[in-house]
Amino acid sequence: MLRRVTIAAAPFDPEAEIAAFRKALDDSGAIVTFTGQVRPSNGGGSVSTLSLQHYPGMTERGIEAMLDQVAERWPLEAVLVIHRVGDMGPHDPIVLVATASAHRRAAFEAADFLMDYLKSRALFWKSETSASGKLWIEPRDEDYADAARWDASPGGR
Amino acid sequence: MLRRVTIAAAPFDPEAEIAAFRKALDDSGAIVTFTGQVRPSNGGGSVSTLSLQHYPGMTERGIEAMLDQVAERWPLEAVLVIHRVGDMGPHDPIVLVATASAHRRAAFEAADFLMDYLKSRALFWKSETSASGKLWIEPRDEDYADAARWDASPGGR
Amino acid sequence: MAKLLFFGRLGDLAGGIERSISLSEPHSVSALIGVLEAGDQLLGSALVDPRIRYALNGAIVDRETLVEDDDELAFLPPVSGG
Amino acid sequence: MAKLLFFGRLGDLAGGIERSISLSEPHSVSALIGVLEAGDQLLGSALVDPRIRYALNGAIVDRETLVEDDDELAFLPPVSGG
Repeated sequence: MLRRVTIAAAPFDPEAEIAAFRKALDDSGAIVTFTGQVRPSNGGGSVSTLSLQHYPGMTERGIEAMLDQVAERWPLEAVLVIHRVGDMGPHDPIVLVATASAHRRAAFEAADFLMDYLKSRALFWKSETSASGKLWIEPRDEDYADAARWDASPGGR
Repeated sequence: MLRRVTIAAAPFDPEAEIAAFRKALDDSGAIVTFTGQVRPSNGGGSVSTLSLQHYPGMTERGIEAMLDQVAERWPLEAVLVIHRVGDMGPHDPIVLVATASAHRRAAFEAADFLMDYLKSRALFWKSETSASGKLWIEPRDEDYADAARWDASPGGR
Repeated sequence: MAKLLFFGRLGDLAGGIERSISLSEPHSVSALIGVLEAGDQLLGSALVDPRIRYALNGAIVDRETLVEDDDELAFLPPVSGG
Repeated sequence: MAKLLFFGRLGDLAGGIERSISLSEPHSVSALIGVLEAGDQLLGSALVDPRIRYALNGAIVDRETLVEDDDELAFLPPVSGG
């Protein structure tokens, strides 16, 4: 399984990354991508800055270990993970996950699985700064529940 | 829900379409895309040409009706469906589905649902021409099973 | 003239996707298939395969539905997209 | 010197992400938190929150694990990415 993990301190272009990812494929018929971007308003007031922090080295090793699991569970030709750190504004891309496989089920499930991991288990810490100050964000209950879906069924859903 | 359905008789550029789709978004934090492309070899011999036929008018109405269901089931900001017809060669894009929502579960499920519909229920007919002749393709058992997942649970999975 | 459309492998059997047929009086889909079968038994038997669906002017119908001159009747074999 | 890392909101409490501490002898994580608590009660109580995990030189450890000089100990509050 081709794999690439990038922790990006600067903005990235999701579509350029997806194009390069797709171009490198040989026998895949199915490509799934997830792009997460900063929402202009997150519930209450408008967000001016979203900040992401990671633990250099340990964060990457955690993602790589998760990709080992992905490689065992799904027959993928390639997987890409790009995750921003640092300060971001509205509509800036935060995360890109891309998966490629012969048929679509594996690509969908693996992308879904990786996003659940990145949202609630990978070593990132997120804060929002708005007019009312700085707020550290924790995963929603739904994020924890989503991640737990995969624990019960080692063969996928 | 913003929606666009295109039956494309000529090649299209998935990443350019995804970029335009994403640029038009306002409050979405989650974008899921599925790109299907021609596999160089589909099981046995190498495929030289894949051909897709549709029923102009009725095919589009079927997809639009499916998008009505999608709009009722999931809180999406936008959805895009592009489906090729005509002759395609290896690695040519066949289909692109893109969905955007505030949070990722809706975007993942709606894209998954639409692909199941497009694979096994939308009015397209697919043939492969290789050295051994022309072969009309039918959905795999897995495609029918995938599509049936959604019938049992009106509220999503 | 009624327009007949043969999609997928049915087009190969019918020797083309489109065919016209003059109907002096309304025919049920079944009766119309009977007419086609008289001219081409292989095509006729393909058209009564239980997996074939029939669309009259863009709406799915059953075999008892009447087809009139100026109607468009499409024969839809199992689909496959994506 | 042992290096201490405070991630997320712990960095705000600690007044910075990184701090150094000289350990003349090995301390358990618990004992080290005790030392920090003596200097800053608010930080100390945040560090014993049951949801805080501890990573010693990049591996998750429990509170009984010994930290030596030259080690890197990170305090990891609940994560949130994506």
